[in-house]
Amino acid sequence: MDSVLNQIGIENYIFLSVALFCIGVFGVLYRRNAIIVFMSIEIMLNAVNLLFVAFSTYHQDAQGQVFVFFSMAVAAAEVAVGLAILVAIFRNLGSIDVANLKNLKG
Amino acid sequence: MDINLALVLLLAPFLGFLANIFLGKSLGKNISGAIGTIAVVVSFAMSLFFFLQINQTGQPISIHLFDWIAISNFNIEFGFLLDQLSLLWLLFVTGIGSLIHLYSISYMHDDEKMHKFFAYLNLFVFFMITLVMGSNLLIMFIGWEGVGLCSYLLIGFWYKNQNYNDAAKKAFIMNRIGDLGFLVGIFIIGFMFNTLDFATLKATILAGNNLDAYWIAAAGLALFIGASGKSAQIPLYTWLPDAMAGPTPVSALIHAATMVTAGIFMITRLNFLFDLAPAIQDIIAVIGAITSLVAATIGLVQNDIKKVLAYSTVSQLGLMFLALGLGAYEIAVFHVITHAFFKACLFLGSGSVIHALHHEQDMRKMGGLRKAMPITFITMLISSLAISGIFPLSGFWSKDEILMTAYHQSPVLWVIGSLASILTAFYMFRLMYLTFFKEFRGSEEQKHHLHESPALLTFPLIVLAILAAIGGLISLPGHSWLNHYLEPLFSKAHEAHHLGTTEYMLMAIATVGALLGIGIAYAKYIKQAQVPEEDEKITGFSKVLYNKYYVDEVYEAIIVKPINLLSRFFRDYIETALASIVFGFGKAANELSFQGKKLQNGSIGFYLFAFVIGFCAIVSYLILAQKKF
Amino acid sequence: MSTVLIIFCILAAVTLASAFMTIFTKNPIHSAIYLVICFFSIAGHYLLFNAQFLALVHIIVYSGAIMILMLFTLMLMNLNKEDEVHKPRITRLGAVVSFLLIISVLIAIFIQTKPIVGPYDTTGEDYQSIKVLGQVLLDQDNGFMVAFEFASILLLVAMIGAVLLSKKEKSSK
Amino acid sequence: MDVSFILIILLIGAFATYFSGDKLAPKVALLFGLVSLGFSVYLLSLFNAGQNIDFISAWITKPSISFSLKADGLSLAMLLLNTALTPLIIFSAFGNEFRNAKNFYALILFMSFAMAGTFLAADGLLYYIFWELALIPIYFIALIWGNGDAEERKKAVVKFFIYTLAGSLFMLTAFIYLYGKAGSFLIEDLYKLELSSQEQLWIFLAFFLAYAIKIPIIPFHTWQAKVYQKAPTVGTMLLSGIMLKMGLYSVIRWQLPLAPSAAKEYMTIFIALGIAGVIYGSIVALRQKDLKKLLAYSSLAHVGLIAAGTYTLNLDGLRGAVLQMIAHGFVVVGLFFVAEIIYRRYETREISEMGGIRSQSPKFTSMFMILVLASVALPSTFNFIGEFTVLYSLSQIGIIWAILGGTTIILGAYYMLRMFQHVMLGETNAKLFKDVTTNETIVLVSIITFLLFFGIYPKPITDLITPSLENIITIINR
Repeated sequence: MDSVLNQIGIENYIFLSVALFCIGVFGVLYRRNAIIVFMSIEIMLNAVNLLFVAFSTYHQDAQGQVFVFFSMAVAAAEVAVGLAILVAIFRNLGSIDVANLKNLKG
Repeated sequence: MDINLALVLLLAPFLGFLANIFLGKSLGKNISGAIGTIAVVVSFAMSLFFFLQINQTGQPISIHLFDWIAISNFNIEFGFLLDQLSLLWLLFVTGIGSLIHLYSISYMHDDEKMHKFFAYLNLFVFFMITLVMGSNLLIMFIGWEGVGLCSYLLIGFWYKNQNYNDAAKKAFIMNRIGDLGFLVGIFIIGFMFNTLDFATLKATILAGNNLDAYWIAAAGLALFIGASGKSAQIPLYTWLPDAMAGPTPVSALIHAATMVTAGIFMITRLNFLFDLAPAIQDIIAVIGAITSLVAATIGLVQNDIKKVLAYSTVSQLGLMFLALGLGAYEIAVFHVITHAFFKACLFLGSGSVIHALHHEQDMRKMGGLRKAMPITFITMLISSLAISGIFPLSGFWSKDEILMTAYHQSPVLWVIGSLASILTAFYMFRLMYLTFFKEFRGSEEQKHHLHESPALLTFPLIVLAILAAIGGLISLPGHSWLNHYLEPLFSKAHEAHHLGTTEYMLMAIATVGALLGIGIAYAKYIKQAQVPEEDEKITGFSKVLYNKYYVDEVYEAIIVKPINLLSRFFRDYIETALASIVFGFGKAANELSFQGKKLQNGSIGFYLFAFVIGFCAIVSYLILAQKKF
Repeated sequence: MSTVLIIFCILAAVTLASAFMTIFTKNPIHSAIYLVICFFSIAGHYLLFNAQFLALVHIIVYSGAIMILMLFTLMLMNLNKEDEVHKPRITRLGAVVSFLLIISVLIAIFIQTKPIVGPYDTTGEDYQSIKVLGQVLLDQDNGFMVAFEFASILLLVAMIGAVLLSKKEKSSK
Repeated sequence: MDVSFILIILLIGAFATYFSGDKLAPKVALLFGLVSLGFSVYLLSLFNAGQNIDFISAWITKPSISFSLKADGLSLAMLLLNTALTPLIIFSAFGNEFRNAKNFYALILFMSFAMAGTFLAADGLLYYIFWELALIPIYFIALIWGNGDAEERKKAVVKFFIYTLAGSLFMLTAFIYLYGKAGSFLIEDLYKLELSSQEQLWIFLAFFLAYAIKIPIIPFHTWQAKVYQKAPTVGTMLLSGIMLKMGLYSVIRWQLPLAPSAAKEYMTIFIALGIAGVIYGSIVALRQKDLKKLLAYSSLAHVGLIAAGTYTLNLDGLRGAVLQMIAHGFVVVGLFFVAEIIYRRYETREISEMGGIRSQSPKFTSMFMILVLASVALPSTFNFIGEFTVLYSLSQIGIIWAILGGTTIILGAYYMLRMFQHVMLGETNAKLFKDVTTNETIVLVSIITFLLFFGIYPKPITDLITPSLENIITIINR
């Protein structure tokens, strides 16, 4: 079977991941809604996952894909806990605006 | 055998000290006094033994105990040397010491801490013996500082009076100024000759290799500063009159007869060194002469009987230094000995008077004691005649020798010395007249209690008076046993004076001068029956004299005050400044952190932004630096 | 231009556009829906690589589990309104600046490393079937068995944590 | 048998004291102090018999750090100073009551442990660890059991802690640099390094900063007086009696041999700093109102002289410095104890509130007097030997140094006697002053006996330290 990479090229995947990742970063910085921030983080994670899979194919090695599984597991855990925290914050503060979370102030 | 006896000689007073300090209180006053006295008498006996031995053999005994201090290129031994000079000194230190101990038994009998007194006196004798017997400069220095310590302890014996304590402190510190000089001298000698041992030093110097005149002069000067501290020469003399705060036997023993002669001892010990530094010798002679005159002038107007004697001591010490400076070491030694006799006698006599008057020392409140205290009177009279230089008492011979030597070398010094001795005659007889003649001027109660002192007090007086009278026999001009005895010590043989017309003339002048001084005193205090005025009424130059030329005040103003001011300045300002520099670092760190704290504004967005920027910065740096990662 | 490339281009465009819309839509619910689209397109990429199993898992986990979680949270908080206040201009500027910076830096990195793009020769060996993946993942000797076990523990812990955190505190304050 | 046993004994002692409870703690601590003293004397006899008592064991391989303890004459002398003073200091505290006595005494032993380690360590990093370790107990001792206003005390103690720690950091940097050059922290390897004069200068300065703060040499002394004043007397004794000597010892052991050419080149500057400390300390001491502060400044003056002695780089200077370190260690412990005795009775350290004690307490007066005299280096006390040798070595560098340094003889006598006069003499004080108790007498008498005996016969100590100092001189002149 012919590899897709012969037709698409690994560079394209790299640029795609970079673009996706930067959109994630931008979202984290730009939005104040904590849930959107979360979504941005998910986008960043997926950008990396995508790259993993691309390189897995490139090297013809399953390990890259296996790693994506772990990454997903972690992401799932992260989202579960993170959202729980958000709920807790929302209960306490009545909002999930990250601009209001200034307890880190020294 | 010799070693053991020498150790007995050295340690007997120390054992006396230990016994008195630890057991004295429980033993009772008489026993404690007896222990103290016997300890010194034992030393005296040993000194006599060695003296007779060495007088026959002429062989110095040197004792080496163990190595004491190791210096890189030589060792300093803990050793002792018994030669002609040290034995002579030992004889009169322990001899006069015994008499004064005896005297103290009675004199201090009413003091509750008599055992302490004897302990200190014994300790003093111990250190004095160490000083004299030391075989090198550093052992001598142990004794040197030790006697200073005892002097401190004894001047401040009545420690409840802070003035006495001040006097004691002053004595110690002034002595220490001299001691620094001494130490510096030791250092110079040490690195010039690689030894501090007297015998080796003498051999090295006489061999005459590599002698740098400049450094020898420096060593001489430093040592002379040391000597002038201990022997109360200008400019370090002011402690001695203050030291009269101590009990009278102490003044007699330490501040007249023995300790203050340590400087003369040291210079005589190192005569071979000083012979090589003529410039320093000149300085010594000039300082000695000036001290002798200045002290004598101050003595003229003092009203405290002990102060008069104290200035007299300073003056006489000046004469001895004059002799040293002229290179006439044996004459200085001669005067030391005769001076020890008559000055000890005078002090003890004044002690007897003070004792009779219940601690009254002001001569204006004395008078007419002649009849009440005949023995004291006669012995003091003999001593006064001796110190004034009346033929044929001991002072005549020794003082005359000094003046004669001075005349041959420098008429100016001779004039100064003669003037000082005329003044001596005057103030001594002023003292005698005010104390013993005319009517008693004290209170009725004192008059009622006037009595001759007990035998324990008068016995030492009599002995000393006899010695003061005949002491001159040891060195009569032309036939001097002393010169012969001391000869092995000196590098340069001293030519004896021919007894020609000049010499007889000089003797006559001296005698006439002394008689003149006595005559003026007689005219003033017997004929005109003057009594010195109250303190406030003293005016003019005599006020300057009475206040000792304001030297103490000058020292206070130019040394003590500035140091204290400096101390306050350092304490209040420099310390704070230094501390605030250190604190400044802390403050700077604090300030930085305060500013830095503002970055931590708690906004997550800002943190992320900073994170992104930081990440980019690092990566850009790596890219720009062409690093592979 | 082969079919595959065209498919890739379309997929990439969808991915980027939906990701972009996720961030720029005011309504959080819309954001979530755009995100789902984004995830599906990424699954499409996976399929393009012939990684079917992964694509399936991806859809289940992301589009299924995670998105549902988010939507539930949104609804719980009743946030489906466009009431978000805009950030101050300086922050938005910062966001843009960092976006540009990081994109340029990342691209610079890839350019700098000069990847050697050789021919992608395929040996025809099976490396991404479920069987192979299962072996790599669960092989006892040189697989990721231990990590796999840990991942399960992690999930367990996360679950407990989430329950604990979102539980109503009864005796606080 | 080797030197590590000393450390083990002291460490076990610290723990045993901690677990023995408040009642027993002082006795247990004293017991362990005495055992360590006995053991170090035994080690000394082994050393003199020519046995090897070094302890070397690998510790960390990367970076290569070994647990290497070596004892030559110098180390042993300092170790003995430490183990001799520790029981004395512990015993001197028997007259006081302390909260949490077990912690207090355990900390003393722990500090003694750390200081012993500093004196013995032959590996740069090990040495550094012990050096810093010694700082921790004294910090707590001064902070918790100190006296005076708590806030002010905290300020002084924290300042001291940070100050010394900051200084030591430079030393650590120097060590790391040296490690980079030599690939080992072992002292022999470091001695073998051939550094350029530029490198030596920097290393010398880095060490100097650490030591100058610890010793302290002016102008790095500002922590001293306050901490001495605020710390409990036991802490002050530990600081001034032993800890200062750590700095001086380290100058001889580490600084000079590691950067000899820098030491030679800038010798006069450092001698001048030492001498300046002598004069400055003495002058400031003249007008102190607090007894402990006065003693602190006197200590500054004395260690200034010792430091000047070490920087002369000749055998006399080093030997005199070591002798004077030991002598000063004893005398300063004695003097601070005297201050404590007075404080126990009068509850004050203000000199102006004392006076007239002598007539009530003859024994105390005599012992105090002897200590004062030893402190002003009267010949026949041990201090004289050290001071004389140091001054002699200074005179070989230049007679003017000896004269300037010698002013300590005059100024020292001035402030000490002045203090003695105002504290002890004068009209009998209205407040009752009980003469010394047996415990207090034992402490003071042992100190005095030591000072007087070695003042007359210093040969054992001189013989002990001389070979190792000669060795160091050879290394310096390599």
